[in-house]
Amino acid sequence: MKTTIQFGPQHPVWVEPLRLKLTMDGEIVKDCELEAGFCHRGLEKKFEWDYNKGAYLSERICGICTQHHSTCYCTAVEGTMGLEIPRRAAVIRTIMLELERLHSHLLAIGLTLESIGFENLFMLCFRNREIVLDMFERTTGNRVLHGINIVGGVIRNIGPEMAKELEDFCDIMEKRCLDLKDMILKSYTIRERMQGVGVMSEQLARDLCVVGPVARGSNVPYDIRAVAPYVLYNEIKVKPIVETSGDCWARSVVRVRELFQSIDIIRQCIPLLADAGEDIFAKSKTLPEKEYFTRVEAPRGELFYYAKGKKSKEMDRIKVRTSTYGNGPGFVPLIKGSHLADVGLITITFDPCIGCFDR
Amino acid sequence: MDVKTVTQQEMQDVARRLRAAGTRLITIVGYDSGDTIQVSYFFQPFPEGKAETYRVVVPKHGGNEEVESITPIFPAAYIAENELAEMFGVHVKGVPGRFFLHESINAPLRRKAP
Amino acid sequence: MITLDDPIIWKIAFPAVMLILAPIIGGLLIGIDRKLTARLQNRAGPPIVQPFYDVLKLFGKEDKIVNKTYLVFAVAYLLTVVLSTGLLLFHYDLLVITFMFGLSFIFLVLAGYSVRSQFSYVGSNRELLQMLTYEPILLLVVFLDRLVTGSFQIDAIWSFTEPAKTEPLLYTLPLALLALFLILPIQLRKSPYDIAEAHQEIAQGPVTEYTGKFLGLVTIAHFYEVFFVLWFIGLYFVQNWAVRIGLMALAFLFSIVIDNVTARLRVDQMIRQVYIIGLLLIIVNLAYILITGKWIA
Amino acid sequence: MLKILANIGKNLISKPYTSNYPFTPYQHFPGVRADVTFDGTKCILCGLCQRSCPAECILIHKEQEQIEYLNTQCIRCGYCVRVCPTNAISQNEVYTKPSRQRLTVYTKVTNENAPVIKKRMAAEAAKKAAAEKPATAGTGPAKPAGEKKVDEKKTSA
Repeated sequence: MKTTIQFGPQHPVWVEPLRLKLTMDGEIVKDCELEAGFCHRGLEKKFEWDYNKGAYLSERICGICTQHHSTCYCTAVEGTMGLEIPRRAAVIRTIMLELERLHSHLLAIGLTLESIGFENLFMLCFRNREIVLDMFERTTGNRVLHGINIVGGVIRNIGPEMAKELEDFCDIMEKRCLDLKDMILKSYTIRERMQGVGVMSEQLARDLCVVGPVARGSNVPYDIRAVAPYVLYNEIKVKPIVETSGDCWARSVVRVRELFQSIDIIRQCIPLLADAGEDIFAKSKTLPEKEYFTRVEAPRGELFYYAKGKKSKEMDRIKVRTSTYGNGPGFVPLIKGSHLADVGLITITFDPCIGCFDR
Repeated sequence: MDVKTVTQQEMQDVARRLRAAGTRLITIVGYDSGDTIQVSYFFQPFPEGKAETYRVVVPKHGGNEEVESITPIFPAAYIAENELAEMFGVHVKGVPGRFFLHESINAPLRRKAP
Repeated sequence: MITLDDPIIWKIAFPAVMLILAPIIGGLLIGIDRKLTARLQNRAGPPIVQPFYDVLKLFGKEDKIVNKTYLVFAVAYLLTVVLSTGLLLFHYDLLVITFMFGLSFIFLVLAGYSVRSQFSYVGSNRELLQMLTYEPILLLVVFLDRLVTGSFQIDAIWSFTEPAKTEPLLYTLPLALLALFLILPIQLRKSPYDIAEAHQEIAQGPVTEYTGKFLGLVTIAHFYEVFFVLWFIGLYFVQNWAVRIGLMALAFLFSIVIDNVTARLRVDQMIRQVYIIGLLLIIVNLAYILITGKWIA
Repeated sequence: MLKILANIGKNLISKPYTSNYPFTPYQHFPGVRADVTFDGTKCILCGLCQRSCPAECILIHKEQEQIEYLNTQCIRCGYCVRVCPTNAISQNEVYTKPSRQRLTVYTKVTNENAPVIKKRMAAEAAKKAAAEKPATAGTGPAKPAGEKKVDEKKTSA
């Protein structure tokens, strides 16, 4: 019996709308078709705007990696006008980026566990994530959309007291992440469900140019922090975390291991705050008719902004290429031939962000 | 940011050469400058190297512009080429040209010729 | 004058009262389950009577009727579950009870097939596979009961050797009880074997299209199911009420804890695990009965 | 598996992490960026905040000399606080409760240094002077200097 299943646009496993049209043979998926664009908001057109407002607009592209989006946008615009941001601003941006990677990865791990019906660890992940959000509220004043990046620097300083708090936070977080890692890596049922499921071979990963933990789970050590360093990653060397097997398990383990990498980077950044100057903001210049592009390693992978200015306050063209945009073509070959029970799991280990995908 | 401007035929050769060298495609960016449509291809050499940019300039003539597809060479270009086609109303050979937008919306980023 | 020792109390009055109380007990158990699960996940959780609030709310809702067959199957599902619970309480034939309980699952499966919803179809397929998984184990357990009691009648569990003091089933069939514990998550629809109602994969499985009153009926049927399954496990120690209720509570807690420490498995993994472990347990138990000569032909 | 069992045991005896939300409200940390308030005595009605607001939630009415702030449309980015030349805008730590109506806050500007008001006062003074010469006084009364009034515009369902 052949049936066609419309997996989405509304489906419990994804919060956001994406449609997979699955042709089934019993429990096995024979064919798969990807359809996107359910939340296309025309943001690239809207970006032809006052460049100062663009930083706030770019945060709204995605609710999870807001800091990465606005940092990437600001770096691109600063690049067109040849602006150098103060060192303190760069350190603060780096700390925020890594904090955000922490909370995004915890979210992704939690959702992965939820998609295989493990509600208990899902709750644990979200509880740990809550601590990171509290930290955000203390440092930036907002929980999710931080709004501290503007073209030329940041608007909130991290003082010595806050730096102390951040250090304490790192200790607590590391302990909790170690617990979480133990629980995930040693659970029999999670291994049973995730190992050998949705294998993306190294060749396929190179062909489709997938990014982020998806690529690193398939033995492709592609990390923008190492390949093309931005803000402070020239000083803080990052070694890409790589797993070889390429299945759902590998992708999740990459995320679990990157939690510790992020905590480590935050710890390295905090002492740099002490001897960075007090300046956190450089006055922006006029926008020349130039083009520039920047890339940032967002939690889901490489994030790309292309900016082109014209001789006015408004931007001429902004192109946003998000990480799910790069990973999107990877869904189809992996889902073909898998079980229906694994479709949600495979897609959620890509950590899809449809808001990013459609823009 | 240094850009090498090439013709469409040269672009195919460039893409083949880069593919053989193991280069990654970052994305394809379209830009409407009024009388031309500029298509920029961004590549990242892997495992290390500086990003390269190639640009194809397509003169506008009333919505019948044709761009050669590099999807057969780089499978990763599929979504980007579809988006290029639907956003700028150009015809990219070999891709359906609809991915994000509904059929009723036509080339929102295309500008009027000055 | 009817005294407590009068058989009429234990044969008619008590089962009748229990049959009326069954949905209330089942609902309370589900409420406790939700509260306890929430506490295990460090949440506050809903009040214990929340399942009743849910059902009351469902009965006040508007129905969206997909087709009439679907509704008939919902009622049939409820009735068969009530019937099997009643048969169990009134000490009927164990084999008939097992098949009647299986029949209720069949009605649920048919309900899933009767609507044109893909998730319902897949859910029904999985429900059927789950039934094929747990039904052989359950039947074999019933056969083992028959072997040691000499009859399929539930009454025989009390009185199979008339003059001597009866021996609890737990002493002769401990591994069969473990096999029942193994299929417990399937019957209670809990992780790791809640495959048919995996809402992350196929919405709600066969009951996806139910709304309003009929979803309420299905929920009430689930209350009965919980009661039935636990009562069935209680048969393993009927001699002492304290031990009997303790056994039921153990099974209940076991299902909750297992629900919280495991992920959901796939259908093929479920079939493999349940068949291999369940059959092994039953064969070992059978060998034990045969060797010790506890069996009655 | 054992680690998870230990964890759920620990969870069982510890206090629940979740709170009974509407009854025990969430306590924000100090320094949170919430609603924006306008100081009518400092504002000079330059309109810079209106032009720089990304959410377009500030409307400056120069004729009525008041600021219209669409509370429910505001994204609390704090950019207006940065751009204001006279520090008339401040961001407090209290969030508006969710509501079914659109909340609009009007602030009356009473700063006499504002160019618009200066011009009006000058015109009024000239008019008064012109009126006083031929006949008795009696021009338009001074506008009510209401500091701030909250108006709830009800959206029709």
